Amino acid sequence: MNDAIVITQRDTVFMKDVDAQSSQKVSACYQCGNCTAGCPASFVYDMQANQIMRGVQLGLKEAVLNCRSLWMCLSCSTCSLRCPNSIDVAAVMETLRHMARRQNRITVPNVEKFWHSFLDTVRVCGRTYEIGVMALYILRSLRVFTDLDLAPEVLKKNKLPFMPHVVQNGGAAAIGRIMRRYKERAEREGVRP
Amino acid sequence: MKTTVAYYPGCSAHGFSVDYEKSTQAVCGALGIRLNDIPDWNCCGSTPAHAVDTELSAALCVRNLDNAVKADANELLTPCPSCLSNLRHAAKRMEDPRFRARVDELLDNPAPAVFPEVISVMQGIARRFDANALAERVKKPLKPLRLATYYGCLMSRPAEIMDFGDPENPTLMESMLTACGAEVVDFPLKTVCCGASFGIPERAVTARLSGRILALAADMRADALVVACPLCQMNLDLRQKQAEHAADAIFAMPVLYFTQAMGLALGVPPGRLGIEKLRVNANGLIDKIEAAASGSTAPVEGSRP
Amino acid sequence: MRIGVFICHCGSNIGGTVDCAKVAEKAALFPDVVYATDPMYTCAEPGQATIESAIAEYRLDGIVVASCSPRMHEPTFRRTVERAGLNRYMLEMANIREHVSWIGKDVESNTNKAAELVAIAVAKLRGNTPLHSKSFEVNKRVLVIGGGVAGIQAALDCADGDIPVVLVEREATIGGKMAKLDKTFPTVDCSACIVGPKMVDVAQHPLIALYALSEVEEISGYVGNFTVKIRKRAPYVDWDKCTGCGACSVKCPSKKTPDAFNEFTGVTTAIKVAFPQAIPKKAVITAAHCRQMSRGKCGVCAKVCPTGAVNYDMEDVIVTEEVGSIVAATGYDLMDWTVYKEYGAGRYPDVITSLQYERLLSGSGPTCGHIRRPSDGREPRIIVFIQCVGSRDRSIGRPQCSGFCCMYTAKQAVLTKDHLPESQSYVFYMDIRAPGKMYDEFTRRAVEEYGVEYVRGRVSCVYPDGKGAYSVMGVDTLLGRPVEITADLIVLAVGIEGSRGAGELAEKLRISYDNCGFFMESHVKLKPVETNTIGVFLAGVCQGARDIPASVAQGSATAAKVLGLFARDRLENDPQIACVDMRRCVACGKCVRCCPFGAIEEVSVRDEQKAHVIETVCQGCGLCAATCPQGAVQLAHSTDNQILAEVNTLCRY
Amino acid sequence: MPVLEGKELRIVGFLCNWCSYGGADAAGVGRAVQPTDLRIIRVPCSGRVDPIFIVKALLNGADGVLVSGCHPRDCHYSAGNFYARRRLEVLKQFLPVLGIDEARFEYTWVGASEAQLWQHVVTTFTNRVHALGKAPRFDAVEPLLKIADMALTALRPLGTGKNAALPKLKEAIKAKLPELECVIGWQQGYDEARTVPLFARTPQDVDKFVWGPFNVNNPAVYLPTFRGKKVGIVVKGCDARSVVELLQENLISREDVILFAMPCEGTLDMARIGEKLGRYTTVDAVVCDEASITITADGKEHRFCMADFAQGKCYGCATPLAALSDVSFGAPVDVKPVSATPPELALLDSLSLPERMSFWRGQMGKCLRCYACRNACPMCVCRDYCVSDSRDPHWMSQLADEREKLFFQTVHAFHLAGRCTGCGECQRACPVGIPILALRQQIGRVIEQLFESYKAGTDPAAAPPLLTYMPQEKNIHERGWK
Repeated sequence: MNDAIVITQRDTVFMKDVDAQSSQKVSACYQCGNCTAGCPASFVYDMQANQIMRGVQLGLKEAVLNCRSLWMCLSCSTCSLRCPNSIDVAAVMETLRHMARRQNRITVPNVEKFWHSFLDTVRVCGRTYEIGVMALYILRSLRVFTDLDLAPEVLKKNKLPFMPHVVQNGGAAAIGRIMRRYKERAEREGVRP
Repeated sequence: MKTTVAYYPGCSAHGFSVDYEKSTQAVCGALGIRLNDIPDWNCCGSTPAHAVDTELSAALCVRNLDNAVKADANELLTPCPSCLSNLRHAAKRMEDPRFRARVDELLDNPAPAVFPEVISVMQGIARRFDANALAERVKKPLKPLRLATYYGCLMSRPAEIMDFGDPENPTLMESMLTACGAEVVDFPLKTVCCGASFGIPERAVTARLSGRILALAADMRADALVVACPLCQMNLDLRQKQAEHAADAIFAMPVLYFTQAMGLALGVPPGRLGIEKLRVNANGLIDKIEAAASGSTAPVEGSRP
Repeated sequence: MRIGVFICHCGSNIGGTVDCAKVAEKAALFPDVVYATDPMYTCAEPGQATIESAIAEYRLDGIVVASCSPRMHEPTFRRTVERAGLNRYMLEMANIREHVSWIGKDVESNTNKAAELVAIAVAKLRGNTPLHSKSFEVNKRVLVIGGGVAGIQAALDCADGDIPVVLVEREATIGGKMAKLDKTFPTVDCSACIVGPKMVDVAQHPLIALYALSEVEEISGYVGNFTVKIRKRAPYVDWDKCTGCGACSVKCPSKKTPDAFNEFTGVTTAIKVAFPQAIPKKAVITAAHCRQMSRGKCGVCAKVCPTGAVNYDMEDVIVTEEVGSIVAATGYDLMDWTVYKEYGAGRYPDVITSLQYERLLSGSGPTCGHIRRPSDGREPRIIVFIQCVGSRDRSIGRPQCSGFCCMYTAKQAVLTKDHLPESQSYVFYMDIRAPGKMYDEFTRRAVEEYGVEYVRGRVSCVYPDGKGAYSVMGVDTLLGRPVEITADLIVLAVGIEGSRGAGELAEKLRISYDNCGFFMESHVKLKPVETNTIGVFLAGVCQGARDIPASVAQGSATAAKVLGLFARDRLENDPQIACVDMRRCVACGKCVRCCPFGAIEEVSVRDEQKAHVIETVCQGCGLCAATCPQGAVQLAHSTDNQILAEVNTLCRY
Repeated sequence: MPVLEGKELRIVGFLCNWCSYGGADAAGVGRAVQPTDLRIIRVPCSGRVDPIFIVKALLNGADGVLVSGCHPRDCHYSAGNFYARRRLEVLKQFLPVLGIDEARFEYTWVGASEAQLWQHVVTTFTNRVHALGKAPRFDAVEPLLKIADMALTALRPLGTGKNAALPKLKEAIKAKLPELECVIGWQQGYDEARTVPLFARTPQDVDKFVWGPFNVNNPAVYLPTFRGKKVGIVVKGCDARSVVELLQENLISREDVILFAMPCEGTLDMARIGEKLGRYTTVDAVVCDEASITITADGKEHRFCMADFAQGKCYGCATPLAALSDVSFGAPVDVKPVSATPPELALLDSLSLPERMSFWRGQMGKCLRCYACRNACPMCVCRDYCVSDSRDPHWMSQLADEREKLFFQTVHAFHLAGRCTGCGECQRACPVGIPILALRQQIGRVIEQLFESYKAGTDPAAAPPLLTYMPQEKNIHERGWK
C-alpha cells in the first residue's frame, strides 16, 4: 500500500478556525502558486506557501502546523500583495504560526528563541539592546558562532553600545507590566506566551 | 489644524543604525524640521512581537502612540519602516473594538480614542518640501552618482495600511534623490525582501536574498544602494561579506541611508552623517560629489573601491 | 372574477423547500379564487394542459401561475391562457423559485412567503382587464454597430436576406481584431486571408452602407422605428476622391506617429491607409501628429495627392439613419494591463501583450513578420508566455476567464518555433482551457511536437536582470518549487473587457452591461443574442469572451433574429401602456414634460387641452403615472389601484 | 397578511422589471441565500414608484421598504430612475417629520447581472430593519399635543398698510377693467375685521376693494378657474409666488393675467385674534394706526400689535412686494432673506421620532376631513378629481381614522413637492388649527437643500425639480452598498 492521505478523514474545523482567526477565506485559493513564486524564503521552506494553503483547505492540520515554513516566513507580504484572490497569505501564515505556538509546536526553535531573546530585552529595558539580544540568543540557542565574523567590524565602527539604554521615567517598568499581563493572560488562557 | 510633530527614533537608532539617526537629525536640522522624541518611548516590538502575538505587539505600539497623544502630537514621524509598519498596523487593528478591549487589558491605562497619524521621516520631509523646494536647497548636487533605491518589503506593504504609493513600485525616494541631482536607476528589486530579521537565526536566508539585490545593483552599474530601513541597511551593508560569500562574488556596493545621501546634497559635512560607520567604504562617492561641486571633473574610473 | 391558481413544484426546484400543496390550499381562500392546484411541472405540456382544462371546467377568467421568474415563462403561460380562450394579459405570475425556493431552505418561511406572493399576484390580477395590441409599421433596415468579424457576418447575412444594412465602424477600417491577427487556431490559417474576402464582400454589397471612422451618437425610438444619429469623424481626406494609392503616406514627413493598428509596436506616418487590405481603403490623417494640422506648415500630402482629396479643414458630420433593428457587435479591448506593476507592464519594453506579439508575428506588422525584441531589435531566444494576466484575478476585479487566451498562446508558441527554430517558449498557465473542436489536440501538439514547455503556476514578478534579459520568477506547483527563467521576451495573455465606450453605447441602447463592459443578454441560456430592449441584438465578444467561430455563429444568429423580426410587415405593441382619463386630466403637462419617449402629446378635446398617449410610442415605463397628481394617467396592469392592492395585501394594520 | 411572528418583519420591495428584478432572479439562479422577509412587487421601472406607495406601506404596517432600479444612466426607459432618484431622496428625507425612521426606507440600484450585490443589499437592508425592530404602530402611540412657539421677530417692520396707495390701485384697475373678465381681490366681509374675495367686473365693484392686514386669503387660488380668460389679480408678495408657480406649471398663461402688486406690510393671524376676541363676539369697530389694530368687539377694545399677531409666514417674508407684476404700487423693500426654520417645523425638529408620531396622532385626532386645506391651496388644481375621494384610483378610504387622515396630508404634501410656495393657506384655512404647513415646509426644506436652493414660485421659467433631473446629481449621493 502507498501512504496516500485519506482526505476523507480530514479536520474539517481546521479551515474554519484558520479563516476565522485570520479573517481570510482560504477556500478562495485556486492554487495558482503565485505566493510561492514570489516568496523570498521559499528555498528554505519544507512546504511551499501554496501547499500550506492547500493543506489548510484539505484540513491537513498536522502537516501544516508542524511545517518549518511557518517559522521561516519573513512576513514580507509579497504573497498577499500578488494573490489574485486577494487572500492575505501572510496573515494566514501568521495565524498558523500563532496556532502552532499555542499548541507548543515549535518546529524551528532557533527562530522562536531569537524572538524571546528580543522580547526579554524589551521586557527588561523597555527597548531593544543588541548585545543583550545576542547574548540571550547565544545562551538559548547554544550557537556561539552566530555572527562572530561581524563582531570586529561592528566593534570597530562603534555600532554596538555595551550599555543598555533603559527607558527613563518608569517606561521600562510599564513595559514590564505589559509583558507580565500578557504572560499571565496567556497562561490563564492556556496558550504558550 | 496645526500639525504638531512627534518623533519616534526606534531602538536601532541607538544601536546598529546610529548613522541613520545621526543623518536623519542632521537632514531634518538642515531643513528646519524639529524632531521631538516621544517622551519615554519604548520598543515597538518589531517582528518578534507580532510574530508571537498581535495583541502584545499592539500594546507595545499603543503605549508609544498614547505618549505621543499626551505630548499633543497629531503627526508622528519615524525613520524605521518596521516601526512604521508596527505602529500603523496597531492603529488600524485598534479600530476593531474587540481587539481594542483585549489590548486595553494589557495596558496600564486604556488607549486613547484617536491616534496621531504615523508616517515615515521620508514622507514627513516630502510633505513639507516638494521636489522643487528640495532642489532649491541642494548645495552639492549628487550629479555624478548613479543610485539604486531600495525600500525593502515593509515600507509600501500592505498598501491599505502603509499608504505609501504603489506597493509594487513606490517612487518617493527616487523623486527626492532626483531633486538632489542624482541619476536614479529604475531598480526592479526595490521592494523585494532582503531577509529581514533572519540575519541572526537563519543567516543563509538573508545572505542569499541580500546577495540577489546587491548583484542586480552591481549589474545595473549603480554607485550605491540607497535605503530607508535600518534592518535592510544592516543586511546589505554589514552582512555584505556574508552575501558575497554565499554568492561567490565581490559586490563592494556602498549602502547609504537616504538621509545620508540627502545630507551630502544639502551640504551637511559627512562626519555629521555617520558615513564613516558604513561597513562598505563610501568615501569614493563623497570624493565624486566634492569634485563635481568644486568644478573639476571627477575620475570616471575607480570611483568604487 | 373567477381566478385559478397554479402552484408549480418545478420538480424539487420549488417543491423541495416550499410546501406547494399548502400554498395551493391557502390560495384557494383568496378573494375570487375558485380553483387552486399544484402541478409538478406547470410549464411542461401536461402542466399547460391542466391550466387549459381548468379554464374550461371552472370558467376561469384569470390565471395566477406561481413558478419560476416571469422573465422566464410569462410568454409561455400567456400563450397557454390564450389557447384556452382568455385574453393573454389575464395572467399574473408569482416568482416562487428564484425569489423563494432557491434563496432559502426554511420550509415554513418559504411556504408562507410563497403564499403571500401568490396573494399579491391575485390582488393584482383582480385589477387586470383584457388588453389588445396595436400594430405599427416596421422599417426594414438594420443598423450593425461594429465591423469586426461578428458584425461583418451579421451585416452580410442580413444583406443577403435583402435587408438594407447600415454598418458603423469606429476605426478607419473594418476587420476588427481578427484583421490584426497573424494566424488563427487550431488550423493556423492566415487570419487576414480568411477575413479579407468577407471585408471585400461588405464593401461590394449593394445593400450595405458602410460608415467607417464613425460612431453612434444618439439612438431614439423603439423596435421597428429607431432613429440613429451617427457621427462621421473627419478623416481630413475626401473619401469620395481618395483612391487609396498611398502616395501621401510615402511622402509624409511625420514618420513618428504611433501606430494604433500595430498596437503601438511601431511607428507610422501621420497620413496613411490603416493597412494594405483595409476596407474602405482610404487614407486618414492623425491630426495630432500631422505637421500641417498641428503646426500649420507642411501640406506635403495635399500637394502629392493625385486626386486632391486631402482637406485639412474637414469637420465631423452627423448623419441620421432610420432603422427597425440594431445589432451591437462592438467586440473587446484589452484591459489596462499596466496595473500589473509586478510584471513591469508598460514599464519594460520587452514585456508585451499577446496582441502586440500578434503584430510582431504578422507579415504586415512593423517587423514584417520577424520576431524582434522591441527594446533592441534582437531576436529573442527564450520567450515566456504568462497566462491569465487580467483574467481570473479577483484582486483587480476581473474574476472571469477570458476564454480564448489558452488557445492563442498555444498558437503563438507554435508560431514562435516556426519563426525561430532555435527558440524555446515557456508557458505559465493555471489550467489549459481548450474545449473546442480540435483545440485540446492543438495544445498537445504544441507541447509534444513543438517542444513548448508548459509550467503550471503563476508568475510572481518579472524584472530586468541588468544584463539585457529579464528574470521571470514563477512557480511550478506540480513540482512544488519556485522556478526562475531568464527570458528575452515576455508575452502577457492580457484579459479582455468590453470595448472602450461600451458602457456609453449600452446606455444609448438602453441595455445592461456588467462591470467589465460586456453587454447583458436577455437570458443567459435561452436568449443569448437578444437583449432586454426588443429589436436590439448582440453578436460576438461584446457579450462575453468567445472565439472567432463562435463570434461568426452569433453574427449569423443575430441576422436570423433580424430577418425573423422583419418577416412581418407590422409589429404589435405591448398593450401594457399608459392611458389618460380625460375627465381627470387638467392639462398641466407634467406627464408630457417627463415622458422619456415623447409619447404623450397635448390634444384639444372639445376646446379643452388634454394629454394623450401615442400608443405605439409609449413603452410602458409608468413614469407619467407616478407623476400625475390627480391619477389621470394610469399604466395598464400597473395601475395605481393594482399596486395599491398589492401593498394593501402585504401591509394590513 | 400577518408576518411570521418572531421570525420575519414586513419588508416590501419595489423592483424594476429590467435590472433589479433580473438581479434578484440572478441571485436566485446563483442560489445566493437571502433573508426571507422581503416581498417583491414587480414594477416596470423605478420611475413608476410614486413615493406615496411607500408612505402607504409604511403607515399601514410595513417595517421597511426597499426600492431598487437600474443604475443611473442604465435605465431601460433611459430616464425613469433619474426621476425616481430625486423623488425617492426627497421622500427619504421627508419621512422623519412623520416620525418614521428614514432607515426603514432605502432605494438602490442593482443591475440584472449583479446577483451578489442583490444578495448583499437584501441581507444588509433586512438586517438593518431587524436592528430597528418592528415599526411603531401609528394607532398605538399616545397622542401628544404641542403648540409651536410663535414669538417671532420679523425680518422687517410689520405694519397695517394704512398708507398704501389704495385709490391709485382702484384707478389702475378701472383703467384695465374693460379688457378683463374681472379683477380678483378683497372686499369687506360681514364685519370690518373680515374680508372676502372680490371679483370686480364693474367700476362700482372696484370701489369695494379694501387693503390691509385682514387681506389674508390668497386670491391666486381662483386663477385656474379662469383659465383661457383674461383676468386681473391684486397680489401680496406671497400671492404672487403662487401665480408664478401656476405659470411655471402651465396652468395659466402669462398673457391671460394682469398682476396688480401691492406692498404688503403683513397680515393678521385671525385664529389667534379670534381667541382673544372670544367666540360669537360682534365686531363694532376697527381702527388702524401704523403698527397696530384696535378692534372693538362687544364693547370691549382689543389692541393687536402687528409685530405680535401677524401670520407665521409674514415674519420670515422677504418679498412683501411681488417680483412679477404688471402694475406695481410700491418700491421693492430691501429685506435680506434669512433661512430660518419656520416655527411649526422648528417644533417638530425639537421632537424625537416617537414624539413626532405622537404629535401627528394628536393633531390628526382633531382633523374633520373637511378638506378646507385642499380647497384653499392655490396649487391644488385637480378640483373635482382629487384622489382623496376617488375610487379609481382608490388611494384612501373614507374611514375617519388618524392614519388615513395623516395619509391624506402626506399625499397632499407630496403632490405639492417642489411646487408649494409656502403661502400657508392650508394651515390658515384649517378650522381646527392643525399645523399641517409643517409637512409642506419639510419637503420645501429638503428640496431647497437638494436642488441648489430651489424655491417654488420665484422664476416662471424654472423647471420644477421633481419634473427634471441631472444625470449626476450634485447633492444626492448614491449610497454605497459594495
